[in-house]
Amino acid sequence: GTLDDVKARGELICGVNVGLTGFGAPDANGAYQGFDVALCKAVAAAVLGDASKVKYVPTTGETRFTALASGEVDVLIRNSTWSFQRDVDLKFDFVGVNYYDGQGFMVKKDLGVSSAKELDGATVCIQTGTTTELNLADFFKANNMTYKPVTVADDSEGQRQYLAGSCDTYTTDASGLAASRATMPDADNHIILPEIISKEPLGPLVRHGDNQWGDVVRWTFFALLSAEEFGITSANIEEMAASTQNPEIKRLLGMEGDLGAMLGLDKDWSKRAIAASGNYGEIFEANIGSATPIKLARGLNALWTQGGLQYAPPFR
Amino acid sequence: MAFVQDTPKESFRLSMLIYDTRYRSITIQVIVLILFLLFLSWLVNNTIQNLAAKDRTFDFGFLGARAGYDINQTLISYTNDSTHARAALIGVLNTLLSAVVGCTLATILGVFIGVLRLSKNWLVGRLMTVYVEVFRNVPVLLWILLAGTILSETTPAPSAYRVTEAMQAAGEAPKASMIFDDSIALTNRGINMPAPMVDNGLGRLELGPISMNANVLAFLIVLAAALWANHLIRSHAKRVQEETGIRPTTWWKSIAVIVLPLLVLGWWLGFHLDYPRLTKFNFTGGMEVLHSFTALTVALALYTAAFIAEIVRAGIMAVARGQSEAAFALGLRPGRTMNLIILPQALRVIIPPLISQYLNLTKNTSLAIAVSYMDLRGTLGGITLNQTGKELECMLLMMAIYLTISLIISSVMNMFNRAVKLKER
Amino acid sequence: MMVSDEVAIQITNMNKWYGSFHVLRDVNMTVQKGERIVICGPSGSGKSTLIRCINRLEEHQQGQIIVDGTELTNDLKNIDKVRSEVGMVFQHFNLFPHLTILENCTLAPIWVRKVPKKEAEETAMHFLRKVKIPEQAHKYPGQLSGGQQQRVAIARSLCMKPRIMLFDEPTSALDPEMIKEVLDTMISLAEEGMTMLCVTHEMGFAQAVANRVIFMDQGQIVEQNEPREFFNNPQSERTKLFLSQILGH
Amino acid sequence: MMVSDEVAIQITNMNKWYGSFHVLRDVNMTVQKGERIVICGPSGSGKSTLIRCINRLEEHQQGQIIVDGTELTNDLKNIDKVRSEVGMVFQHFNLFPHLTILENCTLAPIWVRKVPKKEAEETAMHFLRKVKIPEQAHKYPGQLSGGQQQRVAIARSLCMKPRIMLFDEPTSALDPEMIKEVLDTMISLAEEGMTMLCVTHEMGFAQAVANRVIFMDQGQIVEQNEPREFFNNPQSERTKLFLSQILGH
Amino acid sequence: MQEHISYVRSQMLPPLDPPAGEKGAVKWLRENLFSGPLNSVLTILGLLALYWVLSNALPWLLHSVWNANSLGECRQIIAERWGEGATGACWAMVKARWHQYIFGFYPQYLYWRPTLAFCLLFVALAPVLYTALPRKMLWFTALYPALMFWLLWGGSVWAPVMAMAGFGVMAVVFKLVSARFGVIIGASAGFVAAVLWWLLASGPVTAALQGAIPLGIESVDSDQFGGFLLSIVIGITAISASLPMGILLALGRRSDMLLVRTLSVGFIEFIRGVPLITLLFTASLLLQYFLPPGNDFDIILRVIILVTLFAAAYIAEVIRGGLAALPRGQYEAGDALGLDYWQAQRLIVMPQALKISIPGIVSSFIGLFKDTTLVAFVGLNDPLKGITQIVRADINWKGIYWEPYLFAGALFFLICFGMSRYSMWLERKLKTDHR
Ligand SMILES: Nc1ncnc2c1ncn2[C@@H]1O[C@H](COP(=O)(O)OP(=O)(O)OP(=O)(O)O)[C@@H](O)[C@H]1O
Ligand SMILES: Nc1ncnc2c1ncn2[C@@H]1O[C@H](COP(=O)(O)OP(=O)(O)OP(=O)(O)O)[C@@H](O)[C@H]1O
Ligand SMILES: [Mg+2]
Ligand SMILES: [Mg+2]
Repeated sequence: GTLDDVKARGELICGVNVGLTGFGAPDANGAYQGFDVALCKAVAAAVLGDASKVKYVPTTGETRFTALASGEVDVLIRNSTWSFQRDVDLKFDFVGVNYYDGQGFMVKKDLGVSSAKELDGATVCIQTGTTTELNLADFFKANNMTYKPVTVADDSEGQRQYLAGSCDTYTTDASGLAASRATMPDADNHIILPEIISKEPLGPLVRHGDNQWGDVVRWTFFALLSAEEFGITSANIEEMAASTQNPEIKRLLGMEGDLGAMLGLDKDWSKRAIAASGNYGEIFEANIGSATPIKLARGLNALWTQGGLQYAPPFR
Repeated sequence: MAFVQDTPKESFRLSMLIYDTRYRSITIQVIVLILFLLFLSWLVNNTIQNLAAKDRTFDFGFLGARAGYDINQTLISYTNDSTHARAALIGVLNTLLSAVVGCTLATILGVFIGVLRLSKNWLVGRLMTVYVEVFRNVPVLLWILLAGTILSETTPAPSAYRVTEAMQAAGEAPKASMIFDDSIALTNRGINMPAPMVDNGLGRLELGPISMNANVLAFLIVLAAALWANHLIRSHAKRVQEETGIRPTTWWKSIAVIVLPLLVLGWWLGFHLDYPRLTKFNFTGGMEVLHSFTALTVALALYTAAFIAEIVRAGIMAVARGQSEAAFALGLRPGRTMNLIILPQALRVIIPPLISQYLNLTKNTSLAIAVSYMDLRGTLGGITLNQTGKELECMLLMMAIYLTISLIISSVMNMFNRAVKLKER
Repeated sequence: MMVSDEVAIQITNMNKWYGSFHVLRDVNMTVQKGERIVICGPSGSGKSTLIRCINRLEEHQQGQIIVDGTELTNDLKNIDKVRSEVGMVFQHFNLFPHLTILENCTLAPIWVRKVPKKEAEETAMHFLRKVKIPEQAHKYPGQLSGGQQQRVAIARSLCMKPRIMLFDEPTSALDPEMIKEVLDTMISLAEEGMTMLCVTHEMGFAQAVANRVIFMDQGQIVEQNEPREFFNNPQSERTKLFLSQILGH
Repeated sequence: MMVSDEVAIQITNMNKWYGSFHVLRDVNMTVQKGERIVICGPSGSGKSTLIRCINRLEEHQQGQIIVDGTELTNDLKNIDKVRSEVGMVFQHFNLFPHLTILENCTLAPIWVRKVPKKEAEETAMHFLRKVKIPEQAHKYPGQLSGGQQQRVAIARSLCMKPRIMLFDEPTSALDPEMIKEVLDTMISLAEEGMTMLCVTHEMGFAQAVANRVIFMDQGQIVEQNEPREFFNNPQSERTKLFLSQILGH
Repeated sequence: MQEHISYVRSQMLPPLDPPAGEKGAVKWLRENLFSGPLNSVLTILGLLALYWVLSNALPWLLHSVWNANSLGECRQIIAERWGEGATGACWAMVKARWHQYIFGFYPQYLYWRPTLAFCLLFVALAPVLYTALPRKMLWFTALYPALMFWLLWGGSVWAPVMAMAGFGVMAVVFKLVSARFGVIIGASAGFVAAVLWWLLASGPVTAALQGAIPLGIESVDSDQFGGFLLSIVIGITAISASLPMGILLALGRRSDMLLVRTLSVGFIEFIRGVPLITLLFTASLLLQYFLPPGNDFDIILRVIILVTLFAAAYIAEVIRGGLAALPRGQYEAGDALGLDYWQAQRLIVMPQALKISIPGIVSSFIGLFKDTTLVAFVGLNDPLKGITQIVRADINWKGIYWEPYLFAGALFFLICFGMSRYSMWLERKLKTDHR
């Protein structure tokens, strides 16, 4: 299976976004950074023991699924929406949801629009090759409105057209909108409309049928979530491991039981994954959270204990 | 001699397969054929295995399914309830529209620049050289991106045309205003122009599966008749010229014969123009030429024009200098010389490379997505491919369509080329 | 052979430069109607330039050229007038390869002289018969031999019914067997009294038909005389040298 | 001049068509070793085609051609054998412009006969000396005059040490002064006893060296005879007409 | 008949200076700019166009900022220096990110490797283009592909050596077999042997040798390639690999054998009939269907393969033109001397045809080089769109449009214009035909 391939290769091949601020993009030194990229690092740390043993393959909206299906990448972590068709017809397994998103609209304030229902007749910028196109068509149809699509190839082009005024509104996942807005020179002149017209659970996916590998990615992600829940951070992990009495934390960190072995990994796998770039909350805050220019609120992505949807099954 | 004796039949030896010129070529061809078939079956076999491994099928059924997405420029009716096949057709039509308009523009521009480059005017000659070199030596993708950016960055948004109450009160004029007597609006989305409309329309004509707008049909029929009448007038003029040597002036007759019937038809159908009006977000009504189309087509035309200019220049230079001298010596004026002597000859040199430029332009329309134009690549090879995940089918179909278009263009142009070829001994 | 007293071409103190290169220096020349003049001289001496100035394929910068009463200036009308009265035959024929022989011959009459097509074709056939190739009328130039092409070129010029014919080395691009057929055509033309200026090195032709031979060198007319005198008794050293070269050859 | 009894080339009932056009009709011909044959005839009569059939640049469709004991069939080995025994000189020289004179001459010996380079160069220089241009050995063909090029072409053929030489109008693309130098070379070759077939219209050459003159018309051998008889006493009408044309010319 | 005075000029006139209108600035202006009403109008139009372009672009260019850390800072500086509302170019982005435009993500401390490979390229090309250089240098040219591969990708030195050894195997087998069974069988056997070597033997041998004598440099993955490095690598590899293929296709297209001709024509017309971008998508989407299961390799390699096929079709047409320009007599002379088909091709036809085709090959290369920007559509980091997109994803440079395009465009222009001028020079040089 893929797990053996990865181990043999000594390198994880991770399909990522070509350039989406905060989620996945190379920096000036060519090192990939971002919310999605951190998960790649965690998986690499878990499997190979080294968070830097990742090869990032940039994928476009159009090439991403083929890259995964053909085995060019081991796992695709690239804000891809979990949908029936992709899961069933395209034969992929979504192993979790690392970001709960929904499609929203951004408009300029001076347009005088306060609800998406008022967008009848508007020109809408939208990225090609995504589920958003279909959602958009459905939304306008359901509300008996018309619109003119301007189909753009990527996020930066969409933003450019929106800013230039080639379209009245830019629609994409709300996280993307927030990220875009945050970096605009005149952020206050743009508002994100309250309607979220679709569910966009974004998550890592692997090929159908390779369940062991799917489990590795899935539980690595859950380990990050659980770590946040238990207050384990990259800073205090050693200390926690040494001092904790909580049996679940012990199981999670490999002090007890043999969860690692069941996954085909060693027992420190989760410790390394968490240490790589911190727990889920740390990753969120470091890449897209309120301290960053992107300033996303946790919202749905808060832990279930704090009213969000992020919920990890028990480690037992 | 009564009969010719044939050489006695040799018995066949195996070595003849290689050393006998008659069999040798057959041997080689058979080997090539076998290798080719092996290669083909290897490909097909791999494909079947891969499809099976991925648990996919190979069928075009998805083309009949609902597309579910919208397209901004549709030459024939289309909604998101139409099928993927229809979306692909929209894409093909958009590709063809851009290719045809682009080729026409590029040809006009290219001939113009090519001729100007030969002009004695130093400044114009240099400017044209700079144009040609700059456009030829930079990737076409950059021109497309730049054209898109320039069009959307330098034109006003529709909202700039709006006069708000506050502005009215203050007596301010809007930031932008429509041109040509408030009939054409240039926004950063496109150009909104008046559209022809009729009051007493003839409805639609249903001919089996084909449904046509009867008004358009009537217009075309009248236009054809008018052109035919004009042709009669011109051939009459030609006859008169051949008989008397003097060509009667026909331009006013031509205008009358073409314009009058159309005016009558328009009056009968209740023709009027539908002017674009500013609504909440956009101009509606009238006709809109999207900037995505303009940017792609103009960028391709500008880029290709640089190549065509070089071809035209080479073609004209290939016509020997003696030809124009001979024409001058016969008393022909420079304009006539160009029309009757130089261009007909230059054309023969120009056409073959021109064909490949047309092909290139057509193929380059596949970069449309860079400026958000929905061509075949954007619909069938883009959204449809992504939504259905049928890469193999979509790509093969798309290649087949492009190939067909290319072959049609080159065979039509080749036919034309054969027709004008010089007769030699 | 008749030479009238009327002046066909009058060139006075004509000078021409190519950039700063002085090609024609102080040329003075008078050609009577019906006169047949052969111009010869070493290569580069300006023979072609002179003859091309006469129908304004080249512009002169100083002096006067009067052709058939019309002075050649920058006035387009004058140029058109002169060109339709002066026929020219080139070394390389310069037939229009995309037109048939007949079309080559009728093109200028139809478009310049506004002759009805029918009439133009009749004239053309007449002249094609005269140069002995009426049967080729519907072929294309590329399908004829060099000699035939040059005869078509002569017929084409004649179709404009010019009063003066200029020839610029009409036979020098031809094979020996073809030279004769072209010269024959030119001789028959001369016999009909056409005013002719001919640049050629065919000295036999000069002796047979020319009224006068003009010898040029370095852009100047060095010597002119009637043929017999010219060949038997050249005056200047330059001419002697030149004649010894081409006749000895 | 010696003519042996051995047969060098034997052509029996040979026919050839281009498509449906019958170019060579029932050609029968025997060439003895050491014989020198001149083939003449009007243009298009099939002379080139005949000579090109002999080293299989063209394929014949009926009849037999035996060259030096080898029958020309579709067998590649036979063709190779014949070609390495038969040298050919073309009207347009066909030297290889990208190779020096010496390389032109050594190319085939090295690659076909597998002669060591050194030896090939010595042979080449020997033959270049024979055609009197050893000093040009390191120039390129484009730098030589036509006559020199044709002599190189002859030397190039000789370097393969052929037993038979074919010439297809070797002098017709040359200026008169160069014709002589090529003919001289060919005469000296003839004097050494080389079997030669030569298509040419140089009747002086024919009279000087040929054992036999063959006259072809419309793909047939119309007449053959020894030169003196052939010129003074042609038998057929066709031949008489032809001779009157080219000799009168 | 009128009496003629025989007139002889006694002394030659000295040449006079041309009249004033014939020289100097006045003449130049009159002739070149205002020689007629039409020309004067054109001149004025030209001047207006020039003014329009300059008046729009110059202020922006003059207000350039070279030192800043983000677009916002740039805008601030421009506003400070030239007043609120002034526009200006923010070249600080280029200063900060130029290395990515040139090298992509290639490790910075290894920049010397691509640079060296690029310089050696000229050494390798020199003997091909300048026939005056010693022929021995061709050996370096032959070895260069392996050297370039090794320098760029790094890794064990044995991999390229063993790949090259495949050609050695081919040559040896060819020599041995063709001596006994003829050229055709020899060539096929050599080819089969080489393929077997590459498929079966070279891998293990490399590993073994690397184990025994570890020699190598740090390896760089192809996903770190980007920018002009990527364009140049794709362009050069594709052109040089397509050359032999193009030659074969051109010969095939001119062949008498119907089947061979049909296949060649079919291939060439197919490739030329579809847009390059569909071929790139084939590389990224379809190759996985056509190759044996489990056989997935590097996307750059796949792109190079498809681009090579693409280039081969165009090169084939260029070479076909060169072949057609060769007079028939050259083939006949080759035949008459007893050279066989391949000898004649190799010794007589190809050297001449290729020489004629050099300008065409260069312009194919320029076209291909420009087209490498399309790899952005399959997610590779081409210099125009790919890198720009990455730069724009950086918070600091979000919203910058003109500068990256102008920078990449200018570099493309320099390279392509230089090459086209060079090929024109070469064409002129070759035209003299040794005289
Ligand atoms: N367009 C031109 N520009 C500059 N110099 C020219 C031009 N045409 C001709 N010349 C020069 O003018 C001189 C005279 O040329 P012309 O063609 O009249 O000579 P010619 O006597 O006809 O020679 P030939 O016998 O070779 O035809 C020559 O030195 C020639 O180089
Ligand atoms: N490849 C060909 N295809 C068809 N017809 C041909 C071909 N080559 C020659 N012919 C025709 O065959 C006939 C004989 O040609 P060939 O070249 O042998 O004549 P020739 O006697 O050498 O004439 P010349 O003296 O003009 O060289 C001519 O009518 C010619 O048109
Ligand atoms: Mg001259
Ligand atoms: Mg012949």
